[in-house]
Amino acid sequence: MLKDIVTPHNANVFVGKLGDLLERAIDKPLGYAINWGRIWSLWPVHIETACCSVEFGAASGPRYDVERFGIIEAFGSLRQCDLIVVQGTITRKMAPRLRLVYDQMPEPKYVIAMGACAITGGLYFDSYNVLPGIDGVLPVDVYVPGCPPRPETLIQGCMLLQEKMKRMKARKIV
Amino acid sequence: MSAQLPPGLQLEKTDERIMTLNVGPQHPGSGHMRLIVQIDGDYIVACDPDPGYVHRGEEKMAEYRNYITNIPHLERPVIHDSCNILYPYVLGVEDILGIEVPERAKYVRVIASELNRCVYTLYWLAIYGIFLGHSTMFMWPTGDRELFIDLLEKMTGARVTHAYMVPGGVRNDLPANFEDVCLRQVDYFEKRIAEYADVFYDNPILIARTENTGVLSRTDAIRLGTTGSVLRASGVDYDIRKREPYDVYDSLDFETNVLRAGDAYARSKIPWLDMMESCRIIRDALSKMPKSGSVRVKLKPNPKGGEESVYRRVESGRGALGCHIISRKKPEPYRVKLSVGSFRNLIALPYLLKGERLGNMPSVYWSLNYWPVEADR
Amino acid sequence: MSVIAPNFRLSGFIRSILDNVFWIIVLVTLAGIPAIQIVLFYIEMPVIDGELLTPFLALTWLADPSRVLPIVKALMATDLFRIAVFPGFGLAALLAAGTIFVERKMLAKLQLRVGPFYCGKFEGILQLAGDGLKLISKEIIIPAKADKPIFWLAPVAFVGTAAAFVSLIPVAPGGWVVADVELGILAVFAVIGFFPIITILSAWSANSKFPFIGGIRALHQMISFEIPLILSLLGVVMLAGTLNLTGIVESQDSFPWIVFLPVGAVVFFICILAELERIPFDLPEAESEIVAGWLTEFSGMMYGLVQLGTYLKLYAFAAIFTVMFLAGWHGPMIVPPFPAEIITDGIQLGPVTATIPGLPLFDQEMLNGTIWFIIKTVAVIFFILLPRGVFPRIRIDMLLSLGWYKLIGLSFINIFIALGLLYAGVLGPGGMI
Amino acid sequence: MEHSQPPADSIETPGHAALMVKRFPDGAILSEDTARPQVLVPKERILEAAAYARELGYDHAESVTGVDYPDQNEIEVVYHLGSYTDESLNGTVMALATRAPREEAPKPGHDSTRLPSLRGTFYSVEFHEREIFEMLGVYFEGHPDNRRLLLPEDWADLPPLRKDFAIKGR
Repeated sequence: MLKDIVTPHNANVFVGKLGDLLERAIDKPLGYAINWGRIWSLWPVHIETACCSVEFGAASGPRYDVERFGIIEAFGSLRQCDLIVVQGTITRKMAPRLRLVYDQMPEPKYVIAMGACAITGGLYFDSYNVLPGIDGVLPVDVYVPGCPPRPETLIQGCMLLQEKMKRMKARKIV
Repeated sequence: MSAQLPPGLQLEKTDERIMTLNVGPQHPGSGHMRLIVQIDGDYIVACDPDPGYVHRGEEKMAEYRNYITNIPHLERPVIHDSCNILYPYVLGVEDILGIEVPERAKYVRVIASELNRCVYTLYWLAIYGIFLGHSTMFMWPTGDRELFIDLLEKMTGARVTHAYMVPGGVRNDLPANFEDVCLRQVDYFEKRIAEYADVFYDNPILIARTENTGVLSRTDAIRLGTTGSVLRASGVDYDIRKREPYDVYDSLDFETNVLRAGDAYARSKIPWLDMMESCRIIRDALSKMPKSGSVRVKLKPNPKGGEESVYRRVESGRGALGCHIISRKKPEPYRVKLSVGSFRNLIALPYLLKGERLGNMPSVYWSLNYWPVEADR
Repeated sequence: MSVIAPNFRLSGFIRSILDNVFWIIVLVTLAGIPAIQIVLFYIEMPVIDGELLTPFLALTWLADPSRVLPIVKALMATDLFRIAVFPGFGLAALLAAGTIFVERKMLAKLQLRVGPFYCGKFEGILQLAGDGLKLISKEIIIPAKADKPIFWLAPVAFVGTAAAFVSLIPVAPGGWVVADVELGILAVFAVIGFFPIITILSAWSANSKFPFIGGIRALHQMISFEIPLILSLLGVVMLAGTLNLTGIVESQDSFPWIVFLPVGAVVFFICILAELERIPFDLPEAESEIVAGWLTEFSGMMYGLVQLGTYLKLYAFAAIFTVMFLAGWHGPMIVPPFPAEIITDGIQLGPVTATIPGLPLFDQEMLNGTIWFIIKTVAVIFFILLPRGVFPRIRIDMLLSLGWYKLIGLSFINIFIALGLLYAGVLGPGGMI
Repeated sequence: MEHSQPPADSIETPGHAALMVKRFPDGAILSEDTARPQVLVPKERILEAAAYARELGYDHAESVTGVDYPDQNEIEVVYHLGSYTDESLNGTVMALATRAPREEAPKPGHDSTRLPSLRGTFYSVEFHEREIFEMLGVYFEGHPDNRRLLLPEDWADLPPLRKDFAIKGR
């Protein structure tokens, strides 16, 4: 009788239940704290893809200063980054590299498509070397329209991303 | 056979002393291009630039659009120098269509292009600062750049992509009391630009680091066909604004800056000196400008050109910018070729980096006044 | 700010905390009380004021907080407190956290910006907490073909070494130091010697090109700057006549050594900048040349640990500068002596009596010494941070020639000055002053 | 054409286009404008013509344009030559054009669309000629690396600047 109850399968179920219990106890406040930390510490990858990088540079300048929101400009290695801002046109030559950069970033990671070219191809909708938007390459979180977007627009995009992150589950802890 | 393979697919050399580094396209010191750098210890033995990450086919697309709708397209390669990159195209189209531009429009064009040159140069300087690890020098020019962007926004209505130059003049007249605001900003900026010397150009570490690195001699500068600040830092006094004055540059009072050293420091100093000259030009043009008058000649809709081939050039922030337009009696140009300063200066990069230290790579690369998006077109 | 997510409420947060409290109570009843009984049965409890510490005694804390003082005092005398809290890790981590915040704000002000602003209600004061929480929860990527054990070990060893460095520093008079080593300076040099090894190990184990170049650069830089670093301190050691750090501080009771050995202080300061990889000597992490140098492959909390270690190291070096040249905790008395009645009766303002429970734990000299030590250390940290906004990065050949030719020569000059003072009988053991 | 006039002393120089054609009689003058002379030279003699242009004072190539003429079944390559050293050539840019045969089904590098490279005479054409090779499929004989420059590594279509390469939706 006891042998029937104590089986590896049941032990697994028991451990799983315990895990659920612990998760239920810890997930909410810890998840709140971790989400809060992620919101205020978006470090963008240093990758420029086209001319919107000019306005991205201006956004980290003194007048717009995205560091107020915890976004550091020009961060070194992509292994420590969370945010990839696709700054404009993605050409056929750049697309595989962009995906490679995305794949090398640690979870959790977020994507902002900045500028008309990154969203739909923009002015270059009929060019032979430009992708019509980056949806086929990366999963985009926030679209920031404009050609190029003003820095204010980019900041608003970042704030929208923060709003989105608040509602995300923080449990994806690796 | 290996010479026929594209750069990314070539087999690496098996020499164990040589290490191949891929600098870019994701690299804090590369921008939108890739440099395949081979190093032996700390020395660069070979460098193969691999541009084209922003090649968008502007020239092909220009063949499908008429002379006017090409304007917003052709400014996209250098959005922060958009007036200057449109300038040769607009001059060429005026040649083809045979338009005479009103006097006031010429002055307005000069002012817009000089303001835009400052915008471009300040952004370039900011990136040069960050490439040398000097974060203050990123922030200060980025902040001061907003002054000129404000002025241009007043003039044109757009922050960076102005599309202000059109065949026959400029798109709209100056706003009211523009002269006062412009003079005030320029006065402030001239005070401010002197402070850059304190923190950047007179900085002993900067001087020690960039002097005598990447030296381009006068003969080599001519042989490689470099242009703009690279050429003038090597001692060749060649500025298209002086040598082939377009619009009203021959009536304005300014100097060209020439340095003889030809190293990265001289190349970085020339644009800074040019900005001061730009301030002079703006002030002079504002005083000589006719106070009223038309700024735009009305064009026929969908104008057609004759059968001719025009090559016009201006001095942009990165040097000579030539535009070769071939027209074949159609509303669309048959062929538009932009011969851009960045692309011409790129040829000097493998030549200069050979034998340099790895630490000099960012400073030499960016001192060439290279904007990858423009070079790729 | 919360426009889109209305269901995101503080009340939910509080409810989840209450949820947790409930679970804690359940767990404590089920597991905690049996554990306490086992402890009471089998483990000998400490004797405080002639009384055995029993649960009854412990529960009297609730009734009379002043009874807790002897226990806290007993705790403060233990090694654990010293290692974890006051002269050791706690103080250092607190100062390091403050350093990071001040660095970002100061740099921003220098660059006409605002800096971190919205994180935390006041001036982005919680920015560091945000960064830390994010780094903890981030994925850790180990490169393929990396040497995994060494790659894992390197950040931990880095923080461990930095903490070992911190433990050697005397903070206040009366033996407030974790490890009062007789040959303190030699111990410091021995600990510093570990950093290049850890750096090159992590760089090599990552099996990647940019970390490798960064590691080699760090090795060059640290080794070539350790020699002037050691030599520049020799003058102080000669004049103080002891290798013990506490002894060196005590030898400066009338004047700091920087008065007589300014050359050594300058050399030591430059060597600190190089050892810490601060701008203008941040070659091993040079962003625009080699991505992030030897930190390129670190992700998540491994990077966080390295950063923590770096700032602990920064505090430790600044503290060593204070100890060697700025007379450590010596300074004019700024803390008034505590009157006995305040300690026993508390402050009486009309009908209200306020007791200050913390006061009896400290004595006056210790408090005064700590304040002076922290003021001086913070000043040194400020000067270490300042070049970041002013200088561009130096090049490796300039760096090596600076280390090998100029600084070693200057530190020998410093030694000669010290020797001259010693033999002239002005200073040193048995000197005039 | 409304070009700004070069300084007075350079006007005395006989038109460089005329000089060129005098030297190479099988060439053709496209424009005799003093500021922008344009000459067309057959591809067999382009090297000599470039050397002669160098003697005339032109020391660098500013721009190299490739133009496709499918109706004439030819591809034209225009070298815009300028001078930094010669003061009298201040505002002058000579366009030296040559033409290569064009193939309907191009195999870049392996067909008859070939031209001699001017890199030996004007070093600055190196990257320009690489660009023309990928954009129009003109193989430059004597060029040290006829490699791809701007297009993606896996580009297998027609060279994009040919007129029969149609872009999306046009």
